Amino acid sequence: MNPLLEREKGLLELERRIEDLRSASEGKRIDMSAEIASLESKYRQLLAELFGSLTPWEKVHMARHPRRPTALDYIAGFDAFDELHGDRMFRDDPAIVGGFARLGGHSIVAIGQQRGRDMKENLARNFGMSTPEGYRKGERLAQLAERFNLPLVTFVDTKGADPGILSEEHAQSEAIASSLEVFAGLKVPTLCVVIGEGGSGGALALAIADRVIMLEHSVYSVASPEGCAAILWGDASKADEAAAHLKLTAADLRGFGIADEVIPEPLGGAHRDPEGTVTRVLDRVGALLDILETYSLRELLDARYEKYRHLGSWRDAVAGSDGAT
Amino acid sequence: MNPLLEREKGLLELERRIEDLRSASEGKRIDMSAEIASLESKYRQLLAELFGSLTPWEKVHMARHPRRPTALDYIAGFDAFDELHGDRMFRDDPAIVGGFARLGGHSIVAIGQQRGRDMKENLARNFGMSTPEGYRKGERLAQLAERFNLPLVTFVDTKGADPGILSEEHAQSEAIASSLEVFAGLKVPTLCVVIGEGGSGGALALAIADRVIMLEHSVYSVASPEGCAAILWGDASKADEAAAHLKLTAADLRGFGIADEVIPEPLGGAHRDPEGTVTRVLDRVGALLDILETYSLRELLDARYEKYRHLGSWRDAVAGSDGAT
Amino acid sequence: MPMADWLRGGRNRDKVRDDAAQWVKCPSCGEVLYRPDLSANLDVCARCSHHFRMRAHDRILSLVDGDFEEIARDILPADPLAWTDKKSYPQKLADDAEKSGMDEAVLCGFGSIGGYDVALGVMDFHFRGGTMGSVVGERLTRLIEAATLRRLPCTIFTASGGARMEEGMLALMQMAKTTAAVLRLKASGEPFITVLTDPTTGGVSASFAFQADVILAERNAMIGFAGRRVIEQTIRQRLPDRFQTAEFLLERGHIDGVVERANLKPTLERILGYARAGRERRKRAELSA
Amino acid sequence: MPMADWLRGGRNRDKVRDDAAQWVKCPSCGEVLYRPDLSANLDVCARCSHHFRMRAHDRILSLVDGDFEEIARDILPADPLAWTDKKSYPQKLADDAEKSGMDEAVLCGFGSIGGYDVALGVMDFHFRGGTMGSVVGERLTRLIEAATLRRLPCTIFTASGGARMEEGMLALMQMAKTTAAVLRLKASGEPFITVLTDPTTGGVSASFAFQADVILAERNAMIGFAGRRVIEQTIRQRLPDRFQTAEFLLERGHIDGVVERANLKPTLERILGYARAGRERRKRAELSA
Ligand SMILES: [Zn+2]
Ligand SMILES: [Zn+2]
Repeated sequence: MNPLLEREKGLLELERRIEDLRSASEGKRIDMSAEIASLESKYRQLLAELFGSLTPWEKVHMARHPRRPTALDYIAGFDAFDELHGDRMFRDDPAIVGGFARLGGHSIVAIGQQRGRDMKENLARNFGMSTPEGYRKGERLAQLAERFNLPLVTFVDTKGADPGILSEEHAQSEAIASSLEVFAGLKVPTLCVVIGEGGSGGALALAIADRVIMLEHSVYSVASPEGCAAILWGDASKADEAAAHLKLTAADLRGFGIADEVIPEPLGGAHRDPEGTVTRVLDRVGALLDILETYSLRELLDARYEKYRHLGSWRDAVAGSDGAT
Repeated sequence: MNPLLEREKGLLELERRIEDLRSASEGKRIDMSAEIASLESKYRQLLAELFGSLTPWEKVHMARHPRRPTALDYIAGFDAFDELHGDRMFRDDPAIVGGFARLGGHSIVAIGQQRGRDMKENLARNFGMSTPEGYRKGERLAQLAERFNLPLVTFVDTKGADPGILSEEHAQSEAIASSLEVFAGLKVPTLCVVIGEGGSGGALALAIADRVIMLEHSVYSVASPEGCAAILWGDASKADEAAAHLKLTAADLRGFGIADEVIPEPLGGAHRDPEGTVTRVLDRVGALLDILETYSLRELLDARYEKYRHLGSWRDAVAGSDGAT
Repeated sequence: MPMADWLRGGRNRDKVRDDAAQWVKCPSCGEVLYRPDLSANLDVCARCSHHFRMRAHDRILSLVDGDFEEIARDILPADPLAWTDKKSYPQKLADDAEKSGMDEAVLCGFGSIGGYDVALGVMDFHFRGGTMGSVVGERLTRLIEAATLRRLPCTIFTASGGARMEEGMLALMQMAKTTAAVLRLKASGEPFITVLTDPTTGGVSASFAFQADVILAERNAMIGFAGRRVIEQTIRQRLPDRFQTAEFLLERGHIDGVVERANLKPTLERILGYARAGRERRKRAELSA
Repeated sequence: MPMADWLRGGRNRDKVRDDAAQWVKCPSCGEVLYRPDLSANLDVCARCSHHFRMRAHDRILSLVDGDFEEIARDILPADPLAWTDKKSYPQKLADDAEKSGMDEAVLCGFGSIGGYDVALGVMDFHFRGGTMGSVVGERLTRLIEAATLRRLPCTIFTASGGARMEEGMLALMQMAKTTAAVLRLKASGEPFITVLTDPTTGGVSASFAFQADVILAERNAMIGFAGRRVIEQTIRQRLPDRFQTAEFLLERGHIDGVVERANLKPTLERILGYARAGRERRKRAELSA
């Protein structure tokens, strides 16, 4: 279970008491405003204590919080959405959703990695872990954006690509590799929002974009902390340590130049104000689309190339200088 | 069983007797040349009687003859062949073979529909009936020809696309439709040889080409005669009648402008002289590649479009004239 | 062509139908339906939502805003193979024309849907089972070429038993011909949308039906390459009822969506809206270049 | 760089190996092999044909005709995350350099194979398990870009445990960087060929390894996205031995062919020959246009 749920119990208890007092004072016309104010102040204090500064590992849990808004929650915030399905060959992977959408004056194609909002949906959507069919569906929808000449917006939220037997048999490597190619060369503006967990190549498959934005408590990592700990130290329980090493927070990613900007979340996380978070994200998406539309396609493609071209860090033994980033 | 095999029994018997006489006369130095000549004359006479004029239904059997040269027999005649495999996703369909090849001065990509040369191979190759994975493999190899900027040569020999449950589940329609698109637009010279049976959309998937040549006794049909009889008359046993109706012989196809030329076969069919037939076909393929190489890509693509654009037959009620072909 | 004149073509056909019973039994739920009510409900059973096969004229009337500019209507079938079995091919054509009020298995033209100009082709299963011969191929090719020229999106409603046997290989070649035209449409940047209706099989499903950018299907439509009977004969067992239905294909990822007939027009309008937005982006880019 | 100088780099590395035992046991058949014999046989067991993991220098020497013009050799690893666990990342790098004679997990440069000029990148599992960090990504990107500029086909031998943890997201981004470069190579019309050697997984298999026009694999190489152990933990059962082998992938249609190491050079030469033929066709077309 997500450890943040335990930590939130005190908050929920306070919320309930405030709510009780409110309804009591309303119904009986007794003035309880002082008591309410006091509890509210306590609540804010507790919130700040609990969530004022999160460790990287706590951020991972925040990114995985079961009540955190998912791709479909953001998609529901669009002015219109017409879902499209399938890879045209084998399956309609429910871990990837997508379709045409409208956001203010922009008609776009949207693609999201969709985990479940409860256990049943998690099972149906394979916890947001795509099979090759899912990546091929995403690739097809990205190409559809190009065919319709519409910008592409993706929402990234996955622990990683599905590590099952069937996925290997259906060429998971090829599916991701091919998706990277399509996204790197797509002849329309592209924008990626990391809304939860950006897990490794399975996230990157939908995340090469002209602009990458991250929610404050989302994470984006070369491997899951558990996976990294298992690989390096043969001990997945050292995930907290790995999380600290991996530099996977939105602030880290902004520092590397991988994320172009970070969107703040309410204290305690996006799920404390889902509607507000969705609105804030979509407003920013709209504004960034406005900006991207001022560039020519040539400018976009050149800038996209240059952006990824310079990511990395190395020493140049001859020049004696350090490499990019 | 193929009824031609029955008919060939008398021929085989004569062949054996001629061979016996030959070895007898060689070994014992007795002159049997008169007897041999007489038998040979009888043989030629019988051959002409049996195969001098074939009905369309007999041609279908000739096209399906178990000893008729298959795609791999032609491919073996190339100066080099480097086989490539797979659709990059699911399977390496053995009903489609292909790879790089050299033929004289030409480096090419070759793709063939491969049925079995015996029951075991027939089972392994699904009697030459491709699954969607096979068409996707063919499509990939065609695109590889474009990537390497090499002409493409295909050998068509299939009863039709595989009609199984899995093929439907894996989107047989989409696989063929997509293959047609790729072949219609391929930016290299393309050449198709119908070497046996060209069955319906399953054949067409590899048969859109700048030049289509047919072996004299190959057939190419909108549906198998059995299928046509079943569809129209609910009785597959009337296949002979359907074959006569369908206009499926090489000569018919030449008449329609669908086949550009017809390569003669030895009396009695290609399998009476497989090496000679392969040589004749490949010589012609080489010569046609020489010709295709004199055109610019623009000319090729325009001509390819025009060729298929004008296939069909209709009345124009206003113009009062008949349509093309 | 003004819609009024064009409708008259429809009315002639209706007269043919007037002689038939005004009541029709739903093959799905058994409800007996009054034909005018059924027509008013887009040929959908009011009780169980069974989608009857729709006639091309009715389909077009249900979709386009005003006039429909029919093209290629003078392209009529010939008899290239001089085909005769129980009947001659020309006789089969004449009989179907009489029964269906169609002169071939497709109607093609230009109209607007919810204000969006579009090239529209509609196949009709009532004429020769919607089979594709030279006329279907030629009319659709002219439609697709005209869409390319006029820079309009193209939408085709499919309904087909496959290639038309009586035109032999010339029928098969219509797959190649339409494919070549689709390729040029796509190269021009115009979207291509198909709506697969019951049934869509064989040479039509294996060519333009599955070459579209967006592929929708009507609920419960039977869609596949090989016919159900062919497969059953091959595997010697009965297939499940859902096999090859639109819903089955959706799960398998073959199509973008399954749509109730009542939602088809608004769905198409929204997709054409996205297409127009994309075109406007292109125009802006061309202007600023 | 002249081959003689370059070999000296190799010899230094050999000295490191001199200290080790001159005998090595085949992990497949148990045969004890004399190292110089094993090297002469391209690191293939003479008894059972087991393919030992080959060092990048040896691979290049086994392929190129004469000189090898190494590029990007001055690009060396940094420590962007200031990573330390049991050891610091710089210490891990130094230790691996000492053991392997490599300064990073890939060698890149230009040479000719059977007379065909080619851009050649060779990964080496002996340095950090062939993991891809910034240097692997940067060197390969420079190679691919240079191939595009010089209009040469590009061949990459992969051997990788995936992305390098100690460089975090900067390592993951090398997948995007190399992809972008591959895309430009392809747009220029130059062929891209990969040879997957044991093992090829994770971020390397899911990027350039599977983006090639022609993908070959060495016999019995382990190739996959997820590691075998990860999958076994997920499904809680042992996988069959053949799972994720080159032969398994061939059956599944993922790769073009499986090649014995002894046949690799002639196979590559033939493919480069086809590439040259295609290039000559292009030149002729450009001349006559
Ligand atoms: Zn009903
Ligand atoms: Zn051994």
